[in-house]
Amino acid sequence: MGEVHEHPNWGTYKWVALILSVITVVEVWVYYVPSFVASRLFVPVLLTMSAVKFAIVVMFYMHLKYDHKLFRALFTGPLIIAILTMVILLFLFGHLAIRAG
Amino acid sequence: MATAATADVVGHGHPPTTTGLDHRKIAIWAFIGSECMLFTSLISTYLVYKGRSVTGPFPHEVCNPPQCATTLKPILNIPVTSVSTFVLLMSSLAMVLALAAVENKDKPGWAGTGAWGRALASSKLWLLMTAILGATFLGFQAFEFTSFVHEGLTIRQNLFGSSFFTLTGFHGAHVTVGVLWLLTLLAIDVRRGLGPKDALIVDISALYWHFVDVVWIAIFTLVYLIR
Amino acid sequence: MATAATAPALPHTGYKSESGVWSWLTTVDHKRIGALYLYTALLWFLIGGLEAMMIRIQLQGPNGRFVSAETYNQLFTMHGTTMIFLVIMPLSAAFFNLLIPLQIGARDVAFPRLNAFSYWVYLFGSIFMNASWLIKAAPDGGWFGYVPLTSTYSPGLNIDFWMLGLQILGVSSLAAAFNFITTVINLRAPGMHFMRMPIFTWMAFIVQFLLVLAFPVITIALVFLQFDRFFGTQFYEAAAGADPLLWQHLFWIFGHPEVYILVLPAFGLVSEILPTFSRKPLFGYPVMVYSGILIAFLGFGVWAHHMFAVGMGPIADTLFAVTTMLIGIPTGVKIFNWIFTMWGGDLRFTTAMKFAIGLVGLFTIGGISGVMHASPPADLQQTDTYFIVAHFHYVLFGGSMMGLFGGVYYYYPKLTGRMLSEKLGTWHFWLAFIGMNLTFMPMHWSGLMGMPRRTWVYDAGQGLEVFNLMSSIGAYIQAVSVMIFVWNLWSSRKRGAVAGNDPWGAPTLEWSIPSPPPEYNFATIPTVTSRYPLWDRKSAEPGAPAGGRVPSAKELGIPMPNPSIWPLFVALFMTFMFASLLLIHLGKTPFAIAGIITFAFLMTLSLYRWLLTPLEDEH
Amino acid sequence: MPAESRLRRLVTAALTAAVASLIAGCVQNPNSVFHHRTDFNRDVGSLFELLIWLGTIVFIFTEGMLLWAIVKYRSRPGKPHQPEQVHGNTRLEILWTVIPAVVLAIIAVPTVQTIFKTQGAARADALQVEVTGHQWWWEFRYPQYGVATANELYLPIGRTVSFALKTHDVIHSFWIPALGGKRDLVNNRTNHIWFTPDSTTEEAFNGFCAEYCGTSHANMRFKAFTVTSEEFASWIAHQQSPALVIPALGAPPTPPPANATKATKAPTKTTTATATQTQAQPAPVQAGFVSFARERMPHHAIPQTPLPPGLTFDTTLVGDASRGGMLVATGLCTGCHTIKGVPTMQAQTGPDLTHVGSRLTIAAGLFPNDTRHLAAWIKNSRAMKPGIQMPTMGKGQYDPIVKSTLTIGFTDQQIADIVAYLQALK
Ligand code: HEA
Ligand code: HEA
Ligand code: CUA
Ligand SMILES: [Cu+2]
Repeated sequence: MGEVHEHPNWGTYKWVALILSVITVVEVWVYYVPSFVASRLFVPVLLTMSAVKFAIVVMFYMHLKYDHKLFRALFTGPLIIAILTMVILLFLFGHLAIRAG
Repeated sequence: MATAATADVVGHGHPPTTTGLDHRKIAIWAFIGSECMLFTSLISTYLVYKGRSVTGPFPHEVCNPPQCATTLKPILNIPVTSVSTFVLLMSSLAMVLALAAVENKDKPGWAGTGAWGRALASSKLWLLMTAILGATFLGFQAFEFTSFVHEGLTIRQNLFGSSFFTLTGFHGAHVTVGVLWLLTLLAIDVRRGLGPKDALIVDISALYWHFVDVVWIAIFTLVYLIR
Repeated sequence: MATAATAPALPHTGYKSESGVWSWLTTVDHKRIGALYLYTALLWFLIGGLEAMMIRIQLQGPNGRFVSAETYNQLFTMHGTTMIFLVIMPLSAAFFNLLIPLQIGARDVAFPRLNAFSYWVYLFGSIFMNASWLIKAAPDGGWFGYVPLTSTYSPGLNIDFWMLGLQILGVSSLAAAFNFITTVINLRAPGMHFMRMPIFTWMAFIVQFLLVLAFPVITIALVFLQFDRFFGTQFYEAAAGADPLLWQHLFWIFGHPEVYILVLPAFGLVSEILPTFSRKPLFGYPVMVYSGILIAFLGFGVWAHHMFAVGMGPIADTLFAVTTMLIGIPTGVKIFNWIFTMWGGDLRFTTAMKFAIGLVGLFTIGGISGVMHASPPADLQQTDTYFIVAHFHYVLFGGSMMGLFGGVYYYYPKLTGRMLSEKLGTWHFWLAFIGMNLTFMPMHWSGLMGMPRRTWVYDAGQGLEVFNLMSSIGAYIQAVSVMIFVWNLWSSRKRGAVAGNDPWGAPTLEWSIPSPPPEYNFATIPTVTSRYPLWDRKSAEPGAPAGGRVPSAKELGIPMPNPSIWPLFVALFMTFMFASLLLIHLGKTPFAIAGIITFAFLMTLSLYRWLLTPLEDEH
Repeated sequence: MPAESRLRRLVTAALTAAVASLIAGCVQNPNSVFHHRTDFNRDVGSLFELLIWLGTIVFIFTEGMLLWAIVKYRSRPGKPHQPEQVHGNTRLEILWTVIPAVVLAIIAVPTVQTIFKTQGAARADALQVEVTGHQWWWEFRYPQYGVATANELYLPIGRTVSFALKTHDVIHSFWIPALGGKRDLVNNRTNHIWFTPDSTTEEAFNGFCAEYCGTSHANMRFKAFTVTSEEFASWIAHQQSPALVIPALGAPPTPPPANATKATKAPTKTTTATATQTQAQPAPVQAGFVSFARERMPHHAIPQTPLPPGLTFDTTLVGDASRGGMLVATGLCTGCHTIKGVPTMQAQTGPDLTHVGSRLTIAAGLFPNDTRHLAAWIKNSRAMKPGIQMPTMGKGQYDPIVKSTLTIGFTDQQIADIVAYLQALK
């Protein structure tokens, strides 16, 4: 009983792959820019970039964007709790600025 | 009213599921949700212990005597890991193509009739491709681990070693399971061919595979890039 | 072993055709699996209770010498671990199995064989953990096994049994949780949308998410411990700069949701019992649902209230104090809604009803002392004393156990087709009620008078004698009540009055079918039009007549899953695989590795056999 | 109706009585957390009492409502069996969401205030005490005075004392119910707690380890004495003074023997040789206050742990302090203990014995420090305190950890000598 939903196709997949690769390249590139690594933007920027990668893989490759909304609930609910837990833990261990470590 | 109206006439076959979705797909998503907490615990531990090791080697910092017997350079090998990360990303692309190929088996030429079109339509090709890329990633990891050990970082060496190897090891184990799963599917595909009616089982393995990929995206940033 | 013990206890008039031990080993029927859970858990309850009795004998007077310090530490560790992981959780699981499919109008759970697997893992895991008694190496690190005591400072096998045992049991809980989540989402009868779901199923549904999110965390915490103990990693090695609080945080991130895992099923049962015997619908059904969800969600943000004494600093203390107190609000809503369910009703005090009311009254006491703990400065004087022990027995015994006992009296007829004796039940209730208060109320005093918990002895002349004597006497009274309960279960299985479909005049679907239900549960899947179908059904057709012959699935042509032995084998080999690790500490590492590989192989083999045999015959 | 209201009044009465006795009963008990003897405990106490009273009100209210419903709405013959089918009442439900919220707010405010008050920094001139937890005894150091002692804590009345809490092995928890709430001793961390004792006269208090820490967790107790500042000064001065010294021990330390058997044999030889020549110097005459007066020890502070059956000692044996000193300073004891001024006694594993004679209890508050118990302790400490490191040393004694009977070891006479020496270490 496969459910029917308009599926992304090679066109989308291709672009997604491209974006993922580009972001990855940028991530690694900034890693090698000492001045940027030193700046306080470094961590937030990296986090945002990986968050974007994370999101588009989930939305397009795991086609959560097109699938039954139930699945969205099953995934995002736990994800939120997981992220909150990690943040609180890092706070408790005085790591909130991750670079402090 | 309660038991009066009959949903399906007494007997044959199963009633349709409440949501019309397949059990297994719901289960795998619940499982993935659970995995979020699993990896959260591992990653949090790594981050909590970041910079707490009393002796080297360290991920990003040099370790000088007396803290270490001899001067040890930062141990993480970003170039290599970047490549393996890219490999894993591409494996996800191959995976979605495999799924698309299976879903469209019954529409010959759906992807065009050219060589590329025929390639796109071959589920075997993409399943194999995904498995190979996954295996390549594992190869990189094996290389990384061995070189670390040679440079003096074992799982017993320090907090960094313990938490690093356990975290990436757990991820590696997930990839391994994924590769075996893909090979099983490939075997079935070769034996009797996978068609639209099998789309679901491929879909499920794909979801698992992409999740493992997504976890790596997080690890790559939090463990390798952020200093 | 437990199987053999329990098999004869059950008359399955519904389908005599398949009885006998083999049918129990291979069963995939959620009702039978529920029964297995029930009787196994009750067996462990006797053991856990026996451990409690020995604790109470030792503490009956000052400077007791009934057991040695080492034994005492094993006793309270195993008592706590047993009661939580081998009694309350599986008792709840018994009701999940028995009730969820019946209440949502399904013929079985989503994955029947996975369901069997969960049970067998639980059984083998529990036996494994208790096997430690036989070699006099029972776990002795306390039920939350703080490091470094359990890592660097406990060389023996004791902690290994505990650690591996919990790891195995975790697999069982997780497998079951995925199963029930899918079942509830996907097997509800037509018309039963979420807001028509029986409240027990709702609470069970919520608990499954708590399990799915809480267990991975302790799994990882235990993996670290395993690696430290077996492979020399440094996660909890203070000398390497590790922070023992990591374990505490990871454990309690699991541990606090766990306590709601323990109590929400009982809440669910009570929410079924009270309306039935008040002849009134549950007061504020939607609020009951939302408060359940809220409790579960908040439950993930309060864990550090178990750590107010470790010196987290004022900000963290404040944060967790506030979140903890907030949980009192949704819980309070439940309490008051229960009271108002009875308000204006026509109350019939059956045994089940007595236990349900007992929960409302006693849990409130435990909850209020809980709120007292929630205030860190005050908790500094309470933590790790008997005041805490009092709190959690009021919520665990007064809450969870009371609810589960009520559930047993309420659903035993559905499970076996026979009623439990109300007379014995009444005795059971009053002795348990009096006994538990006599046991746990004085503990508030002994705690505040300076009696730390987990102490093998307390000194004379410190004003603790009276309170401890009271506690011990109370415990003995409880023992009597439990024996009466056991006798009741045993004697009623044959002599109990025949129940019929709906002995209580209850509103929900499970009561529309024969007791015990036929293997297929519902000859025709009902269509649900309201929250209380059987009450709204104005004496329409009464379902299959009680006592009348129930047609078999074959006759009706209903496809049923085939029995399978493979889940049992997978569970067995998995347990052996974990057990092999013990050999490392016996200095036989090669054997350990050999064992792990062999059993991993056998496990995978059985797993493939399981996965490759279709669930049902083609039809 | 009368039935119900009577019932309700009854319950109410019973409960207020219960709560009253809860507080009262505890206040009378000198061990209890309501026996306030510090500013800290008074703050906590007032918060705690607020909690208790509010809790009681909630309790009476809730249970009262429950009982009322049970009694009033029980099924009765005359009564219609089909009650009105009420499904809920939003206004009511909002009501009992708001009321608890208010109650909790009333609790939360003072809670947070007290958190920040009790966890602020201690005043700079506070008395510093370093507490180190060991399985299963307490090490107390007064860094400002260079004093080290064990299991007995002296605190000047009226002066703020600030504890720095560390652990040597596993996690322990420092607790003196009447003086202050717990703080855990956690590896790789130093925790702090401070309070100001405000007893009116000298008092003795019981202390406990409140975090499960292994076999003898129950036996990890200690005593705290609050004394006047003069007495405290004199006590410190005394603690700083070196111990009773035996000249013959000025010699370079004999290396601690490797294992029990050799060790216990060694002294038996040496003593006979040296006993005659050496004469113990009389202990320096003690001016003023050296320890809390035994006779002033309150009943609840005097340990009553029974000796294990079969572990007897003939207290009529007279010991010779100097011979005992030789045994101590050349025997096993050197492996673990410190006695200031004795070169061979510098080990840190066990409690500092420099002034052990002036202590009121031994074995972490488990036994009174008298001849009978001290002798029994030397003879077979492991039988008296499960799991401890200190070995069984009495000849023919059964060692419950090694699980064997000692063929060689101290004779009762030698033990009497050792006891005489230790008791001389005033
Ligand atoms: C069934 C399990 C269960 C449940 C449901 C609870 C419920 C609660 N628990 Fe408990 N708890 C345990 C099991 C449970 N607990 C266990 C096992 C331990 C010990 C672990 C160990 O150390 O071994 C423990 C320990 C524990 C601690 C740590 C104490 C310490 O070690 O120092 C704390 C601290 O805040 C706490 C708080 C609470 C609170 C606030 C609730 C709340 O959920 C209670 C909410 C309920 C009510 C408040 C009553 C009903 C409400 C009303 C009638 C409305 C009006 C009420 C008010 C306005 C107050 N619990
Ligand atoms: C659901 C959980 C649960 C339940 C039901 C109970 C039930 C009981 N508990 Fe337990 N308890 C815990 C959970 C529970 N406990 C936990 C988590 C701890 C903390 C452990 C730790 O600190 O690590 C604890 C700790 C604990 C302590 C503190 C130990 C210490 O800190 O030193 C004490 C002390 O009295 C105690 C007593 C009791 C008693 C008397 C009962 C009674 O209600 C028991 C009633 C049951 C019986 C009396 C059964 C008797 C049966 C027979 C006599 C028949 C026997 C026959 C055969 C076996 C064939 N418990
Ligand atoms: Cu130290 Cu308990
Ligand atoms: Cu909690």
